[in-house]
Amino acid sequence: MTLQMVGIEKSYSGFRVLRGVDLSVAPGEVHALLGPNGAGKSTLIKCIAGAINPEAGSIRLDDAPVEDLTPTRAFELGIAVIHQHLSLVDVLSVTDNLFMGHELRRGPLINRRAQRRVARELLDQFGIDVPLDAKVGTLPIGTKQLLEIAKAWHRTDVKVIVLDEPTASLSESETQRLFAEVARMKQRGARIIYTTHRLGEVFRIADRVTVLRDGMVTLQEPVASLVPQRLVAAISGGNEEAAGKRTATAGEVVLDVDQLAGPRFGPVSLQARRGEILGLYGVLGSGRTSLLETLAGRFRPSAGQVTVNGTRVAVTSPARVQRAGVALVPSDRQRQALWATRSASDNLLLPSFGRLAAGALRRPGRERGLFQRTATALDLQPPDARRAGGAFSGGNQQKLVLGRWLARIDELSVLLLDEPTQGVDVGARRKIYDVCRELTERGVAVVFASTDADEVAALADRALVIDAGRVIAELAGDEITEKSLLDHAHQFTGVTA
Amino acid sequence: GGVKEDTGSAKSGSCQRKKDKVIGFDYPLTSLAVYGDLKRFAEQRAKERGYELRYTADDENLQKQNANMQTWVTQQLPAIVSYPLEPASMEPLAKQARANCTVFVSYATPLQNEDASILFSGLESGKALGKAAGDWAAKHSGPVKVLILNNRDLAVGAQRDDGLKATFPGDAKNAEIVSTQKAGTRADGEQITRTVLQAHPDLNMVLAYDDDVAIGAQQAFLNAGKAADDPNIFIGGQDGSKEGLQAVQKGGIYRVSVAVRIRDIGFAVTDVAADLLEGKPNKGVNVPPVALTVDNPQLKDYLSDYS
Amino acid sequence: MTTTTSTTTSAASASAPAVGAKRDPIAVALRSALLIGLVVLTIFFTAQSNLFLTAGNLKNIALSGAVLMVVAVPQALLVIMGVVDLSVGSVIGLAGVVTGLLIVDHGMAWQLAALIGIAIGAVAGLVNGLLVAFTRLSPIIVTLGTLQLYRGITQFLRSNPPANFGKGMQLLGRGLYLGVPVPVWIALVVFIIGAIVLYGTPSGRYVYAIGVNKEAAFLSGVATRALPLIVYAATGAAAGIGGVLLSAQLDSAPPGTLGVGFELNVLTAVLLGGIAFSGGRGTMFGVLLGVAFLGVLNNGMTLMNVPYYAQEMATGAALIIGAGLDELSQHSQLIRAIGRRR
Amino acid sequence: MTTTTSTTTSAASASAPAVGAKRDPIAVALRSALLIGLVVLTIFFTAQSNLFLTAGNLKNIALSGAVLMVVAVPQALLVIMGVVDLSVGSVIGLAGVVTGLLIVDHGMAWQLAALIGIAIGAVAGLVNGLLVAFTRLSPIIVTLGTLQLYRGITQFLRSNPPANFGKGMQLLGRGLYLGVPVPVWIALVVFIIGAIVLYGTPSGRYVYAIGVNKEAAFLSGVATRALPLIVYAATGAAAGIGGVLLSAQLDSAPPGTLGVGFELNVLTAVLLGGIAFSGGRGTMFGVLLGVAFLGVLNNGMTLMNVPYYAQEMATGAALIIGAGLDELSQHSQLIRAIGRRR
Ligand SMILES: Nc1ncnc2c1ncn2[C@@H]1O[C@H](COP(=O)(O)OP(=O)(O)OP(=O)(O)O)[C@@H](O)[C@H]1O
Ligand SMILES: Nc1ncnc2c1ncn2[C@@H]1O[C@H](COP(=O)(O)OP(=O)(O)OP(=O)(O)O)[C@@H](O)[C@H]1O
Ligand SMILES: [Mg+2]
Ligand SMILES: [Mg+2]
Repeated sequence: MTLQMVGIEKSYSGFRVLRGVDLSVAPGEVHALLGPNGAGKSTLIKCIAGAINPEAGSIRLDDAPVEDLTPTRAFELGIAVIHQHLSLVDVLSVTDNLFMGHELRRGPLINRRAQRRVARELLDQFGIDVPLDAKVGTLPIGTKQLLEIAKAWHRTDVKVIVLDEPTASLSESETQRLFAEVARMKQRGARIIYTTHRLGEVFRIADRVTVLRDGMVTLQEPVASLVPQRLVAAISGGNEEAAGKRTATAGEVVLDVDQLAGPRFGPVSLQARRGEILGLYGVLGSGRTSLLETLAGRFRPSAGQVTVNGTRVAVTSPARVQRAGVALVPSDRQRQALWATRSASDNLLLPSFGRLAAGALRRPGRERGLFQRTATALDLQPPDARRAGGAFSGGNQQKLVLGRWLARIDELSVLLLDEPTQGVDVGARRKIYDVCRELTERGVAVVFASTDADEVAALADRALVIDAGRVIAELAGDEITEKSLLDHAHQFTGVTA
Repeated sequence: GGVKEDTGSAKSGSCQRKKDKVIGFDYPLTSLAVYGDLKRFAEQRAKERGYELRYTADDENLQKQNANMQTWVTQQLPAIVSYPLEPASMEPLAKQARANCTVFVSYATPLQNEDASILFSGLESGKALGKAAGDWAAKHSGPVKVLILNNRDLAVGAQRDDGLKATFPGDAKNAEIVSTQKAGTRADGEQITRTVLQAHPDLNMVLAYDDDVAIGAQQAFLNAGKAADDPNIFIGGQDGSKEGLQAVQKGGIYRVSVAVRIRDIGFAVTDVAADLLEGKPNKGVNVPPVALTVDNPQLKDYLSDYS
Repeated sequence: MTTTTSTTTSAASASAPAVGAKRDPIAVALRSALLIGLVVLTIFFTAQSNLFLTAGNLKNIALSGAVLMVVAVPQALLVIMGVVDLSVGSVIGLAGVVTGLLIVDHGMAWQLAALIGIAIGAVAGLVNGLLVAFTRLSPIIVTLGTLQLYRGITQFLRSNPPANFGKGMQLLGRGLYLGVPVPVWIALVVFIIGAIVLYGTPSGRYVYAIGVNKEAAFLSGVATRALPLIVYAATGAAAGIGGVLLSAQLDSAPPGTLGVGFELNVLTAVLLGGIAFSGGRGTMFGVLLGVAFLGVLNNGMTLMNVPYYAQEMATGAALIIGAGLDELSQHSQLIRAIGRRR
Repeated sequence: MTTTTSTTTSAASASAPAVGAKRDPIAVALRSALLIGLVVLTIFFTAQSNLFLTAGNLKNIALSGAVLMVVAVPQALLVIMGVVDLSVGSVIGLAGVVTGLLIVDHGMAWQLAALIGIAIGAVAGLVNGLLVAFTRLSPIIVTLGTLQLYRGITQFLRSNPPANFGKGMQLLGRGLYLGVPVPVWIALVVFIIGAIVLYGTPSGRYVYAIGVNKEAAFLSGVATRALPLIVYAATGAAAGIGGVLLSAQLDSAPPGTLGVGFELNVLTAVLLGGIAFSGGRGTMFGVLLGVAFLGVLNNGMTLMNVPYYAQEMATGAALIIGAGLDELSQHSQLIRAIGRRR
């Protein structure tokens, strides 16, 4: 009476992503599926969801073979999947999205009344505070993530629940609520597969762990018998380095933001110094993204001033702000940063092409040189300039986006990063932290926003807690701990941590 | 400096005409109802004389016609009969063709570079329609409200329109042109006439650039509930297409179609080219447009061509 | 806790309705600047010609727009799904000519002939749908191809127009029922069906889902191939109906010209009505507005006897302005505020 | 359009090598099934008519494709950027008629008149660009609007075609330089410029970046408004050149018909050449193939004396097959394997 997968294999254009994976999950078990970026976790999950068909191997549910799976068939079998990349439809309402593909009907028509009733209950269950008729496109990403989860929850006979990095954009309080729901489903005997890059969570909810590397199982054990170090080693392949130390010392102020206000935030005043890493911590929807994106020139501020290196900057467009030495690594990689079908070279060098060109013409030699240097500095895997951006794993995609500004470090004064390690594995995360440190050593001020208190504690030299679009607390040095951040952030939200 | 005129592939004077009995007939308005009949007559005569006819697919498109004619010129067809959508654009091609020893017969409009032409004057056709309409209006006691449906995008349409303007309304003092619109198809004719009928419920004359458009206009009157033989209504078309003539024959509101004898033209397409190929002198033909009304004895002859 | 949440929620929901919730026609009307543009246009033409706002002329406008509406409704669904059918003009021609030649050459009863014509339209649409759904070809190039293919077949079938279809077809084309032309009734029925499909059935939600994010729709279990296929077939059938109606109106079916260029009219009406060519956005009410706008513009200018070149200029300018107005109503705070106030 | 982003497509495109990497022309050729289709077509026509593969006929094909090429090159850049200009046919008409009437009615030197015509084309393109870049209007509806607007203006300027432009224009239209028609030389130059822009300059990278992900391009500092604006103006200028060349070739400029329907030819060539209407994908070599395919098809069928309805059917079918071949070459393992082997 389990979910069993045996010998699953899958290749993409000759590249073997899954090489015979075995996995079984018993009723009432939470099974953590771990592994570095590109290990094949999402691919395996897509096989269970019926989104793709494996080339070899078999899936059995309750001892019955499952063949020719499609998303609809999977749903009928009681397999609920929350995919890593959101499957919500922006222009439709919350209710429409919750029931997409499996509407409650009255004859051929949608039974809207019943749908609204069930939707209301679901939203309350997950504590999602949005109007049922709101268009999903207008909601913050964290809320979308919760909706995505609720969408899989609206039926009672779920036998298998698969969650592919559900907490990547959730804050602590939402994560707790999710875990409570997971525990409830566990009680009911569901088989739960759970993927995450936040290893702490594994010890909070998982019963067993499977680690994938390069499409093969490298570790499969009950959590009880596991120590964190072994887990990290299994995921990173053993070559894990210690976290870098804070080395650079803060210099003069390079970024001076004075009473800046914009969409959904402000007024905000803050300063960032040369060689300093400034962390912005807050709950979902606290306005960090809007603040960073406004600083980067995406929105026009409604009030306030921005001064970079002592000169006032008219925040009118990203190009303008970049000329002043301020650049952004946005939070939504797929939508705001990546050219999935273009080469790694294009992705990495796009802002540099103009500078590398001689007159109007490109200089391929120089481009290759810069690509190689940057790719090496970032440890891009594989360091193939011609590979399409979308074909890289999440962590390496993030390196491409970050590398875009690393390649222009000579002109860079301030680097803004929004959720820099979202969906990024342990190894890549470390690399990104290292690059941030390196940047500070070369005199750049780094400002990053994160929903992960751990991350802020690990990386920031100074931290600002943001709530409702304003700075509500400032912490420095040793004050920055996970606990202090959570305390400050939740003090005003009324949710007990 | 280095740019030279393109005289076609062969040097002038040194070419040799092919011996094949092939005539190219380039007719760009393939969607017109008369095209089928025209082709039939040309084919009939070609069969009698042992010739093969070739056709183009110009899609009423000037550039396509140009490209297709250029292809034929290069191909050195022994003879080409072409209906130029735009006369000036055909001149250089006709010149090249003749330099290539191709017999070039112009259709519908005279060219400078031609061996002969098959003419049925658009101007005269328009004039004849104008005159027939004017005569009817003069005999008509009440006021005559006129809708003109022209199509000046085509050279022949512009000629017909010019002709019409030259003779209409003329002396018919009771005729008033209430609307002039462009219409190229039967559907245009119906739609525009319907709307103008709304503005002028007393509209009682439509003069159309061709029979297709006029048939659309007639349909609009019928759709508006007018009697098929309402004595107060005059619809006139041009071409002498089968449907146009049949409509005239019914003796209803479709009172005139200015016709050229499609049979004569069809025969001429083959005959003029074939004569010239065979060395017989032929200056071409000029088929006169005739305004055919129900009581015109020629109507039956013209119609019999189609049976 | 639960109670407070839901109160705030419902309060908020009143001010930000979602697409699906926009069905209240008056709210939509108030939010639509294009509608205001249409009203202005109507007032202008009424001032220019006292014939404009008469029952007869309105009937005339409705009749002119009827076939456009019939085809625009399923086309709108296609465009919302992110695909398009450019072959509708040729399908109109094909269906009309087939119907006509069955009646005229084969002496078939007009009802049967019309049904066969419509069925052939559906088949033509199905072919489009198969080509689009089961290959990765661009819908534009596929239907540009069939646009020519179907026209060629039509002209191959008959070179002269079949004509004189008899009483039944005449009544179909221009008969009145309760004082309203039959084609207008048909257009109304098609419109209502379209609106029910789009707003009342799960398939309507899938249409949006496919248009916005086909991958997401697929993962949610939506039939991302079958649904476009069905709507293509429906579009073909609608074009078939259009072809039958048009040839009934003309009492003849010219193979070379029936429906030529119609695809552009349909596309114009649909886009003007605020349906995004990139898919995922649009309303049925918008389609209605688009069709009405074009009909009024055309009719008014003919009534005013505007010369054809000026008509072309005005149509072009009106298209851009109309689309601009529609865009405005999607984004302007002002107009949204007016919409909220009621 | 979002259609192409089906599940399977996004999967495949992720693993395909990036477009920019495909620059090696021989590799491109080998990977292109459309090229193979073109070769097959050529062999077929050569077998059918011994005239097909003669210097004179090849010259004809090139001449008939020259203007198409001139306009297709900048149009391809627009389509890769995710926008489009449907007004090119009318801009051709406008520029040709203006040039013609300046020569004929005002006795202007043809060189100056041609320059003014081209400049007017550029202005018309700039207007399109401004409307598209600075409003949120769909490029399709904007340029459908200007398609009519510009045609109306053209017909307002002159109702009868200006004609007989004299020796200079004649040589421009059909004169030979080194045995090759002047318009073909111009098309070649435009093609080379287009290829250099797309592959040799940073702007070429921006063109792709805007087409694939405009938001990401904007955030990375690309001028996401100015660049489309410039390419629109360039497209207008190219259509202006096309208008001048066409009227030179025709030695007349009929206001109602010059360039009518040209936008569809251009779009067909561009899409056939594998440029995705949804933007972000395509090559200059593909444009060349698309133009050549259409030219060969048309010419060969005329040589073979195919009846007009059969030509329409064949063109339609060939379009779909051609697009299918191109699609195949983008995705087929087989063809990729061949490409890799060398
Ligand atoms: N109601 C809204 N309407 C339009 N855009 C919004 C809305 N809410 C958020 N966004 C935008 O969506 C993106 C992501 O939203 P998100 O909630 O992450 O940002 P935020 O509100 O700044 O919260 P956080 O502090 O968690 O980053 C940002 O670009 C933000 O500007
Ligand atoms: N559609 C696809 N086409 C080609 N390659 C793909 C495709 N999807 C995934 N891959 C490749 O398959 C490998 C496994 O990807 P997968 O998304 O399963 O990894 P993952 O373990 O989920 O990584 P992450 O932790 O970043 O989510 C990666 O190398 C990825 O580049
Ligand atoms: Mg994954
Ligand atoms: Mg955020």
